[in-house]
Amino acid sequence: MTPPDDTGAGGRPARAPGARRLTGHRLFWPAAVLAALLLGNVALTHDFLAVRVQNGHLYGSLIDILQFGAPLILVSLGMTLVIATRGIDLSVGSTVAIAGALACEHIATAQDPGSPGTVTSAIAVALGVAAVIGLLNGFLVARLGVQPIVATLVLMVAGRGVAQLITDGQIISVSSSAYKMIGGGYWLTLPFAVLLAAALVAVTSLVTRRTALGMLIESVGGNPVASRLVGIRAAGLLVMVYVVSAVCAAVAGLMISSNVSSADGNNAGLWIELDAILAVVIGGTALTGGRFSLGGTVLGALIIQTLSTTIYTLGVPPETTLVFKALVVIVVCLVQSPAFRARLSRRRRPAAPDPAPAGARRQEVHP
Amino acid sequence: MSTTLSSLTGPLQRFSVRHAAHVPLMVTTALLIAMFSIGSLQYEGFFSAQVLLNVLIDNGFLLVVAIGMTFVVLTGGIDLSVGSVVALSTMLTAWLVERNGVPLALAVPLVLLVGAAGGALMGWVIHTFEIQPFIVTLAGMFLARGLCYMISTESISLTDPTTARIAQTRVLLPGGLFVSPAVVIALVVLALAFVVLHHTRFGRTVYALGGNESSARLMGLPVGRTKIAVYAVSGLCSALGGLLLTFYMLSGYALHAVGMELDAIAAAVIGGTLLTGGSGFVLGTALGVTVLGLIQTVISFQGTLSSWWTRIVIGGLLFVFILLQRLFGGARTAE
Amino acid sequence: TEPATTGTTGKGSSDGKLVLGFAQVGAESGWRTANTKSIREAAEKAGITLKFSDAQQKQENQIKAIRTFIQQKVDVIAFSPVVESGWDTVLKEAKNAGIPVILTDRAVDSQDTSLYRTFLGSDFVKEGQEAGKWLVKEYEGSSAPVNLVELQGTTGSAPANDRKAGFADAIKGDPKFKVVASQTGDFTRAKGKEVMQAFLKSHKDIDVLYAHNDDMALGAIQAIEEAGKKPGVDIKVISVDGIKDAFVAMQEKKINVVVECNPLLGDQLMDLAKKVAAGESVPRRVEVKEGVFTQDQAAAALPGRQY
Amino acid sequence: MTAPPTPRTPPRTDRPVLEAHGIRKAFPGVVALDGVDLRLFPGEVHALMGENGAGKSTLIKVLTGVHPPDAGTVSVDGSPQRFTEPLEAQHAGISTVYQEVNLCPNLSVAENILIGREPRRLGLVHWSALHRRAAQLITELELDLDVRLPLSAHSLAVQQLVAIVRAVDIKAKVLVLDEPTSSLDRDEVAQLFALVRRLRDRGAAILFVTHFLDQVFDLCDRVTVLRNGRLEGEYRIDELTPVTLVHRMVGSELRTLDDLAETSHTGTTAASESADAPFLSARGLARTGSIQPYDLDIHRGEVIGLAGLLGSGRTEAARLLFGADHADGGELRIDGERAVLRSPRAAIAHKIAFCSENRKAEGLIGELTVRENIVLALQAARGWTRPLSRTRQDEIAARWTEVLDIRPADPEAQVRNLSGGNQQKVLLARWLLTDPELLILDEPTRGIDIGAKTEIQRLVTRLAAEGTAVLFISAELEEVLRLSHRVGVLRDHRLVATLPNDPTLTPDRILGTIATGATS
Ligand SMILES: Nc1ncnc2c1ncn2[C@@H]1O[C@H](COP(=O)(O)OP(=O)(O)OP(=O)(O)O)[C@@H](O)[C@H]1O
Ligand SMILES: Nc1ncnc2c1ncn2[C@@H]1O[C@H](COP(=O)(O)OP(=O)(O)OP(=O)(O)O)[C@@H](O)[C@H]1O
Ligand SMILES: [Mg+2]
Ligand SMILES: [Mg+2]
Repeated sequence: MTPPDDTGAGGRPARAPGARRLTGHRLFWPAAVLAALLLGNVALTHDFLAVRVQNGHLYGSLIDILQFGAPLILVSLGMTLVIATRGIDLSVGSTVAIAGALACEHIATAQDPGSPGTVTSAIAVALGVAAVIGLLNGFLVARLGVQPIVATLVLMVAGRGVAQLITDGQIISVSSSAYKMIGGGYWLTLPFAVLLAAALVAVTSLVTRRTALGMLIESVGGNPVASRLVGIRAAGLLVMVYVVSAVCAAVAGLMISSNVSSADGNNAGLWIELDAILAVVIGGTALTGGRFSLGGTVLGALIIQTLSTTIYTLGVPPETTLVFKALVVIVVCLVQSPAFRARLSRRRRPAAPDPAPAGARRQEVHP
Repeated sequence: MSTTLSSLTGPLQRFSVRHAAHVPLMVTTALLIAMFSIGSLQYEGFFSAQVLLNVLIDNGFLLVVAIGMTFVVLTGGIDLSVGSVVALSTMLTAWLVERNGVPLALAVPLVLLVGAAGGALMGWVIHTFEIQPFIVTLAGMFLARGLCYMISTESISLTDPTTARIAQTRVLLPGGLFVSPAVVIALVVLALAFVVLHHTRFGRTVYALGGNESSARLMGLPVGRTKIAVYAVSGLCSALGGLLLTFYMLSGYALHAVGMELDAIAAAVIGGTLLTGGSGFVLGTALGVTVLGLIQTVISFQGTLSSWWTRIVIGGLLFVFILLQRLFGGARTAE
Repeated sequence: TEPATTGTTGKGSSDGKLVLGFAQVGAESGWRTANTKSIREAAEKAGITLKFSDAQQKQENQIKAIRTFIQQKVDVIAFSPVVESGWDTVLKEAKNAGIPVILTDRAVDSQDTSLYRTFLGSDFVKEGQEAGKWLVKEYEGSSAPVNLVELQGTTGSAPANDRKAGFADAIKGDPKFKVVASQTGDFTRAKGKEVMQAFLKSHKDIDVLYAHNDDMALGAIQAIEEAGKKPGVDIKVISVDGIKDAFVAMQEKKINVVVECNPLLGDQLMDLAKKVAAGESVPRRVEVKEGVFTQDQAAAALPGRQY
Repeated sequence: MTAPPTPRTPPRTDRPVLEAHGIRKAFPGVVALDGVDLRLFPGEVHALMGENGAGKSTLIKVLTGVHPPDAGTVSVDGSPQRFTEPLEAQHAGISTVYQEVNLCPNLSVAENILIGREPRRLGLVHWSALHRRAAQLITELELDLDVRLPLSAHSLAVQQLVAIVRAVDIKAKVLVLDEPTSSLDRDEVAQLFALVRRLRDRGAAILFVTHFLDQVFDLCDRVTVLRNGRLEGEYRIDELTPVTLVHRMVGSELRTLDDLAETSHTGTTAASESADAPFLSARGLARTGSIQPYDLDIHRGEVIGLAGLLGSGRTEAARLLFGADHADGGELRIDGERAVLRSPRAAIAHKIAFCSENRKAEGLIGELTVRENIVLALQAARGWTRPLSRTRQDEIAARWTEVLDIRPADPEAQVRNLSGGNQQKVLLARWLLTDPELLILDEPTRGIDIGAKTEIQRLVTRLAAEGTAVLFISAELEEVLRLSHRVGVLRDHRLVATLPNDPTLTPDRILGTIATGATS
């Protein structure tokens, strides 16, 4: 997974004029892909982009994409930071399930399920437990030096069991309008989940980019040895990103369970870690750590959610869904690959005068 | 001028430097033995060689798949497609043999070819377009599973009596013990992989690639070829694992081996292979597979756990295992 | 065929109790959990030692579990196959070890019928057919086209395949029924809601929803309500399983009909296990009691629902 | 660009073994090479000279297939070639040591030397033959290493030698060496030169990049000079003097070579300072397996040089003072207080800075920008909650880019795209910025051109004059002598002597001390 660091391919154009600067922007290609997907939908379903007001809130496919995409955005958000440190967090799916289960269990057994107090304490419990999960992951990775993938695998496996233990293997339904607000409610005509996700993204980017946190994380991910010698407290940072990741996943878990007013220990957040990692990678953050892009991650998550919605709207039969998804993923990553684009443009443009006659090349090579 | 470090690095130290990488292996083995002993004390019928052999019988296909994964992980890559390729191989075999009457002797090489070619294709894309292996193999994972569904959403049984006979053949060992032919195949693959990784130029290039890819390129090693080959090996191993699974289950099914990629990665990593590449042993992977299998066996023997406690205990045992592994073999802490 | 019933009681346990090894599919749904619970409670009541193993929805894990049961020399093995095929090898090992096998919940397609003693369970195809039959009856007499959407279970899983096939079979005679969209909802509420929401955007005139299980139906109902329509009236809802929440929804007139798939087969299983272990002959196939519930029956049935 | 006044070398009778013509290579934002020609004849040692960032390494990478050129031709033995992989260049008989050590740290020394052409038997690697062969090659350079140890167990200088051994082994027509001597001692350099001469006499062509003028005059026959990515000219070495050569490289009246003399000083100030309590004092500080117990006092305003042979333990002694490795014996006092340095962070809190010799692995964060790399240590010390404002960062980056003449002067360039020498400057800037009380410089002038070297030496002198304590490690004894007040001499991982730098202290005396291991 080591990117070749001695070739110029990875370099960002420093000063490219006009269109070059635009296409050179790291968010350009993910954004282009998202736009293309949306336009493709419009071509097939004409009112795909139409948004109207219904029951006092906005209604339409775009709103659905945002609303269902919100949990994925959150999980990917935390995942981005973890990946930036060269880590990976497989336990987010389980954390999603645990958070939903804890909150719903708390509300379902409370005297007054609808009261804001109950909901607040439910949220507090869920986030608190998530923080503990994050601490445990962080401890294993930062203090014991366990490889992140195994460290978080432990909680990925056990966590889902814990979620089921909390729900006793059942699906816990709750009826609490206050709780419903988190994932299914509307505020200022917009889904509350979307606003919440947007707020968390904004806070995270502010905290990482306005403080030195982002740079230090990138440094630890980019070169751990050098970071230690520069005096960065890597252990603290690592623990922090795993906690952030778990808490983000927990908020996502609250959203998901709130949206359907029930907690499903077994299925909530199943495989969301893969989608989240995919979103991060599509967004331009490398799994090898270092530079990360929160904006890219949000775009990546939206691409994935749009793709799902597209599949439902197009009526792609379930048997072919995966093939379709595979093709889109391939196209997305090819489009994003500078090497691919370079090849394409080389082919399209008349080849630069090649001083070496093609045939002469091999002959001369000495054994 | 003659450098002087030899005066300092005494034989003992040299030994420890040279064999530092083996320590985790030994620790893992010791922990495995401990786990087996505890199981034997705890459960009736556990202390028997057949229990261990059953771990192999039930995980032979996983071992083969994990070996392929080890190649990829050693170069610093990852292959998420293995589980789906396993499923595709079972499906393809069953479909060819059952629905199309292709003789088994033809179907088997065909399936192996499909697996290897698929892997090579992914490797080619990864190398040529410099795309992260994670996405490319994830796409491969979707594609292979999707192809399974396109063949059929139902499971296809292999009803051919020869196939059944092969599947039910038991290789008898002294002492009334037995293993399946799949175990023999898996062990042969293991031995082959060991030789390839440690005693061929290709294998050493795999390690070099994992050590530092750009250096490997500057050293004039065939980076592209090796990368493609590694994914081809992984694809081939997955296809072979799929064939073993086909015989194990006597059926092809699109939902076989869901999540096996994680098991394979976990086995390799528990066995001491670094996910960042360049360090690890294929024998460690075999130990890793055994660890995972033994944990499952212990839980089956326990037999009173509810579904959720099953998961919690699997996670807990894994946790204890890696914790002990770190404590006793923690020479290579990532600082 | 007379299987080798050398199974003498008490091999696997020291206190002379009958030992039953049960390999469960997993705990993927409330239905499954109720199934497990029923079996556990029944075993306790019947004085049978239960060795329970959870396969987390994977066939290979179930096979492994059966193998450890053989290793532990249990008296009877029972399991709910994840899929129909692929059991011959391990069942043969059980047979060679002289351990009788009972299938629950779903059959296997083995040619060699001596590999298991009896089958206790439901018929998913029949459930789909029941759902279809209700629909055909509901629209009897009208000739206006009926637009259906279908929420399928996990792609490739047996209940999804069978319930789809049974339903399609029941409605195929009448061209007015048209399935306008069919997509998997993975048997979960969240997915059910998400997919239904997309259906509602892309198809303006949906008349009927057929969901392969209650959870997806319950999720879809929320989507229908959020789209400003009335589930059960504007869009008729047909569902399978019969969990308590579905009965509640039925009572609120949001679901029109639920085809029951009964998970509570513990007692019947224990009976069979005892008989099989004792070498008594048992019927090859035992059906569990299941019904079709409509809205007017919901209120009456609700208090009796255990899961 | 004006044509060089000096006439070109008279054309030889034999044709060049390697010829490049009109090479152009642009990276996004930078034109690294523009119309560069190069000719290499069999049996010559050809120097490639230029300032940091002039394009030397890029030219080498173009010649050997690492980078495809944007324009121009490369021909070998008169026939045009288009290498797309270093492998192809190797097959064509071009063997290269690139500037940074490019080997695999996880493999053994022997494998690093021979991988790709290891001896085989029945298709399998013949391990014992491999080890034997590697050991033999190592001894040819008069090195003594356990070739079975992983490369990462060896110091950077050893790794560099291993890279050379690897390249030399190939029966190469052309050997390209990009700054192979930058962290080597005299002796290794002498060994290397002997080897290079042997190869030359065998008819190989050697392309040699270095910033050491004396080495060029010592070894080379001809020289090609690059300036700002353009060809300045090709000269016979006997046509040039050091001053004219520098003039060609720099292009203008240089900040003269003679400046160097001015910066040198003898231990006059040291005597007065040493009366004070030392800033740092180590007593019996040791680490098993890496350095024997040693005593060392460093006063404010004092420059202490460390001298020793390759692998004598200079780096390892210094790492203990920075907490980079954990000392397992002895004690350390800082300003009279006992201090236990558990991590570099603790040392930094005591205002100690350590500039590592291994900039690629231990220094820079390749992906980050020049600006970020420069402010990193300062920022880490402040903690993430107290960020340096962007304006502050920009100011800092601009200032240090100018002071150290980092090129390109673009603080937003990714540091991994900088030339080796410029990377080194970034690393220096990072630590100078933290305003340390004790500055540990491990080979700070590695790969730095003469102009910048003078600048850095001047900086060190100035810092010391302002009261900073400096520990200066360099493979170049002259440099150590020029700057230090006292010189610590290491041998076999033991500090054998600390010599005051009075006029009697000469490189030869230090070498004598190293040889005998006794204070003289
Ligand atoms: N991959 C790259 N991407 C962008 N710019 C690059 C890249 N490689 C080199 N450069 C730029 O090309 C120019 C020439 O660099 P090069 O490494 O060839 O210099 P050099 O002469 O070897 O210097 P030094 O003496 O410091 O090693 C520099 O300005 C450098 O920043
Ligand atoms: N873990 C280790 N095992 C064996 N030898 C080691 C180990 N670590 C370091 N060494 C050896 O100890 C020697 C001391 O290294 P150090 O870097 O301190 O030397 P130095 O004096 O700075 O010389 P230079 O940097 O020029 O090689 C190195 O040559 C290295 O080979
Ligand atoms: Mg250079
Ligand atoms: Mg050193």
